[in-house]
Amino acid sequence: MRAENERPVYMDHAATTPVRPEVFAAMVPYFSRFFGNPSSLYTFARESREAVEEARGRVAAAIGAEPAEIYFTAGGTESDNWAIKGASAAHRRGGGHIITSSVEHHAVLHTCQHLERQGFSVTYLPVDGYGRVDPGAVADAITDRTCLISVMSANNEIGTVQPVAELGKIAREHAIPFHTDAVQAIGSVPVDVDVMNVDLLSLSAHKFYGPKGIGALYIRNGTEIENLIHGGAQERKMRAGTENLPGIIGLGKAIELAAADIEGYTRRIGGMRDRLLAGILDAVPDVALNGHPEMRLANNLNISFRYVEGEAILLLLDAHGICVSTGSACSSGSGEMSHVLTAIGLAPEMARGAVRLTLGDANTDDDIDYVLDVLPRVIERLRSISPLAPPCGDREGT
Amino acid sequence: MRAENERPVYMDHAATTPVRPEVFAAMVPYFSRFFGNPSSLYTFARESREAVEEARGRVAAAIGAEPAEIYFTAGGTESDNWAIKGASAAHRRGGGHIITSSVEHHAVLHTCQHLERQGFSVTYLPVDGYGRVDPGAVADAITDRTCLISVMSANNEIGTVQPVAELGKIAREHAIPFHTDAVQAIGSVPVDVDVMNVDLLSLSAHKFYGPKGIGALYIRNGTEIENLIHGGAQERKMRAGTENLPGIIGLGKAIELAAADIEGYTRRIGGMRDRLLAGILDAVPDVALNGHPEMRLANNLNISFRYVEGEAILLLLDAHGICVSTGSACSSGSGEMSHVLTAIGLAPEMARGAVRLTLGDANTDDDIDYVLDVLPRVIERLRSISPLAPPCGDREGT
Amino acid sequence: MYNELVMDHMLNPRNVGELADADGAGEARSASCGDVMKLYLAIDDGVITDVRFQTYGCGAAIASSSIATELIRGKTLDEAWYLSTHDVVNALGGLPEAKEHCSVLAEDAIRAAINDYLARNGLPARETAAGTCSDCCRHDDGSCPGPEKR
Amino acid sequence: MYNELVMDHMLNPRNVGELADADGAGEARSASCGDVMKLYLAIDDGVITDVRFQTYGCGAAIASSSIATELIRGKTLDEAWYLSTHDVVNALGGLPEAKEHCSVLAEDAIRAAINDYLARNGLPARETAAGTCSDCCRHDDGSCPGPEKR
Ligand SMILES: Cc1ncc(COP(=O)(O)O)c(C=O)c1O
Ligand SMILES: Cc1ncc(COP(=O)(O)O)c(C=O)c1O
Repeated sequence: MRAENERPVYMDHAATTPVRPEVFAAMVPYFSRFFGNPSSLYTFARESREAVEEARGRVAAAIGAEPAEIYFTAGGTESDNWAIKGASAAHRRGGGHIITSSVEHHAVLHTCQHLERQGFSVTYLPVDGYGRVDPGAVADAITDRTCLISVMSANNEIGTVQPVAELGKIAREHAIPFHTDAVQAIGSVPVDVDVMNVDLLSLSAHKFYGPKGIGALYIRNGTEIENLIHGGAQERKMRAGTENLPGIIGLGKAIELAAADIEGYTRRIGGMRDRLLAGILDAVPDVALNGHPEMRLANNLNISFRYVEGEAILLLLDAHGICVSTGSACSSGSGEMSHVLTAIGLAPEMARGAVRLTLGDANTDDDIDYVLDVLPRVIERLRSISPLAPPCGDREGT
Repeated sequence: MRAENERPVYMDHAATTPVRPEVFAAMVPYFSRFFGNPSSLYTFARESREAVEEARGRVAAAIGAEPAEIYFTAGGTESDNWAIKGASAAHRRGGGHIITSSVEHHAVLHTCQHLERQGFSVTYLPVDGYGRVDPGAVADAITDRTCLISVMSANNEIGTVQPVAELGKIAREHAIPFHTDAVQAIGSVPVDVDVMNVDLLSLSAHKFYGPKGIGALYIRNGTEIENLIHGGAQERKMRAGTENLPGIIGLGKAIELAAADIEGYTRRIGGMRDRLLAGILDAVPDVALNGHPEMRLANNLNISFRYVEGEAILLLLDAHGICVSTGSACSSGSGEMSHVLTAIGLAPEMARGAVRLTLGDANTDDDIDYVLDVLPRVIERLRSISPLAPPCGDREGT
Repeated sequence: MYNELVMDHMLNPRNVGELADADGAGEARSASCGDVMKLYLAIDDGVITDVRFQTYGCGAAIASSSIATELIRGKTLDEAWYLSTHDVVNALGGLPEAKEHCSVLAEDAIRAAINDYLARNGLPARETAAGTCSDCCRHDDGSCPGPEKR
Repeated sequence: MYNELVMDHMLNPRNVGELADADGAGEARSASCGDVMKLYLAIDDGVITDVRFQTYGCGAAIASSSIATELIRGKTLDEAWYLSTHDVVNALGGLPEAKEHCSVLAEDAIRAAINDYLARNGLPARETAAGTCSDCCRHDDGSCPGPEKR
């Protein structure tokens, strides 16, 4: 076992990432030195104002938008809430109908459920065994009351990338605003609001080595949307509240870095990821990869280990200093089964044995070796306790 | 005139404050080192989780609450929105009626106006010439449909402190939830949720030398409130979104420091403030102090200069490196007249000549001397351009 | 999220395995989350002299199983029967609220194994029907009256 | 928020004061925000030879007043009459949108001063009624047709 004081092997980059040193360095001056309120008129606040606009430009550039289409929020969740509540209220026709998928993040799903209680109806589209939404199903679900379509760019649990451009095209043909939760996609897949045909796009800095507590909502020019947070005139009267200055600077820097190196990053991370997967498949019997074999985020592995339970795996790996998650970090500890794994049709015993390993900057080839050493032993150990696992000799592959 | 490279004389602490060095130092480890998602189960995230709970404890201790009654938000505006929308929805009786004051921050006023569009009725209580709400008027305004009373602890423009404890007592007698926006009060006046009889209290870190983009809502145990932001299970399922870890740590540290030294701070700042006021009254004719002479925040001066316009004063002071504001920072640049100065009955020409100077840590006795040197000359200069000002010889006091 | 004792029982569960010549064996399944526990008892003169278990489930389920085996070893069948989930949770020094239901598994498995022993010996099964502690706790309504009030 | 030229005119306004022996003087008030401008013209043979102003108002109002006096000095009365708020804003290199209305003040004061001059000389006043640029711009609907279309 590794020494207590060694750094953990962090394989939960989909939950959150460390702030990159360059990003942190860019933020530092704005806490105590150039701390002026960007809305203030004096020259001292000009530094703040200009830095905010520069960051806005960086976010816009990273996703192919205009700076005036970027609005800063407190994170992916607020962006999702704003997009869905704000656009569906502004575009409501009759009772109001929203189309989304059954594999969305809770920030989307719980918001939709809230709107159901307010009188909206919501179609939660099924997905195939890989977690993909069928564009044909979206087209079929559209009614003349449909006021918003929201489908994520890439899934946070199983990494499946959705055919967003196709979905957006259908939405556009029906003149229905289209939102995508791109929180997991930024930095891992090219994101361009025009190519993707999206009108609204959510992103969150801490998923791509920026700070926590800051995100943005892209709102295409001309897309009607009601405010979510009322108050002062910040963000062109669309999102009230004193600007999170260092956060905004950090978001701008982080997205610039992330967008500049998608290819290099995914090659690096994807290479390690592939070796990790091959090693696990090789060493551990009775496992299955969840999600799409190719159309998935380069950093994501979601693997079901039959006969054992995910949380138990997580805890034993943690005892070896390895950080992974079961399902999304948010639902950890709730004991509920992942709605995503259920949606892709996983049998309960496979869904419960799922573990997510998401790689990133923090990882090295040594980490892969280390996990490939520890993980098979952990699974073996838990299976030896499990009443479901066949006795050793009977198992496939051993 | 001062040299270009000298630091500005910052007298706009009500708009925002610099992060204190101790606060920044407390935050630093949580950006890139202990960056774990507090909702994650592994040991590495325990540091995050414990730090969040420690910060929650500090916020609670500073306002006499239980840690379980503190919920972190993205700032004062979100807290105000949540308190008002969430509590009035949960307590709605019939059409729903809200009582607030006419001098609230826009985060409260615009939220109430939004609720009016949703079918609520709102009573905006008048204030006296000092900006104080009459507790009797609150009692009279209560109907059997009243579902929330919201009155700020201290005003951001004129610094007037409200009789919150009395108002809260009335609300309690009628079993109506009572919210106070204490964004300007924390650190300047003692805040205790039991003494003040409040059920909901908003605060924002960047007003007391903490970081921007983080705040909290105190929700008294048993107070019903609907969620504002839907999604993951963070903050005991009450406020979704990955926790703003460094922000939370910074808020905890800042409020601890602020609450520990209210007396020393207000003595220090109040002393400078009083000298500044006396000096201005002495040197400049035709001026008036807005707000209450005693029941005001120790850092606040709001002064009307007859015959000249506030923005012009602001710009000329800025040219001398002095940062002040007209009305609240948020409405700066909008050209609208301050609703607060209108509510206290100021004649338009006096309201338009108002300038807010708010002192804080950044200020020294030298700053006071400097402003007392520059400000009278700036006023004299603008009056010499003004068609309203009587020729020099005719003016009172000269 | 778990305390050290729970983690210790999770990482180093006691009494894991099967008893080839068990005097009683029982299995419990949680309908809600799919946890499974198998329990094997060696019984001599109404006293549990040895015990083994196998559990499929989360950390709380494994730790509850492990500590439950420690709690009933050396106990009479009567004492073991009335071991409640509260006893298990208390012995572990507490479980997160969302995880408390996992400890019901051990209680159920113990009762199943005891009834298996009784059946093997031609004795009537004990009642585990509604109204017992096991049930009220499974329903998480916090209304467990404790054994003395049953 | 203001550009450097605006700031310069704000901090160092040109042609401030009164003309004791003005040939025409006019005052304009903004109903919406209370700004006041007084303008004094010296006119020789239909040409503005000297000009002074006093303004009560925000930075944009003072800067607009200042640059407007520069723009009309040496101009004929006709040219000065048709100086639009657009010309003033353009000459300043732009104003924040919320502040554009402040420049209307200068246009109004110029017209008032010219009409005062005409009245003093027994000439009929020019029309400033609805439909002129001054009005459409004051109403902020962006529909100003420009002088050539009037
Ligand atoms: C796909 C997706 N959407 C939304 C969110 C919410 O973002 P945040 O936690 O920054 O509010 C997350 C992550 O938590 C996510 O993975
Ligand atoms: C009294 C008052 N309430 C609410 C706010 C809003 O706080 P924030 O800007 O942190 O959202 C402010 C300051 O802007 C304020 O002064």
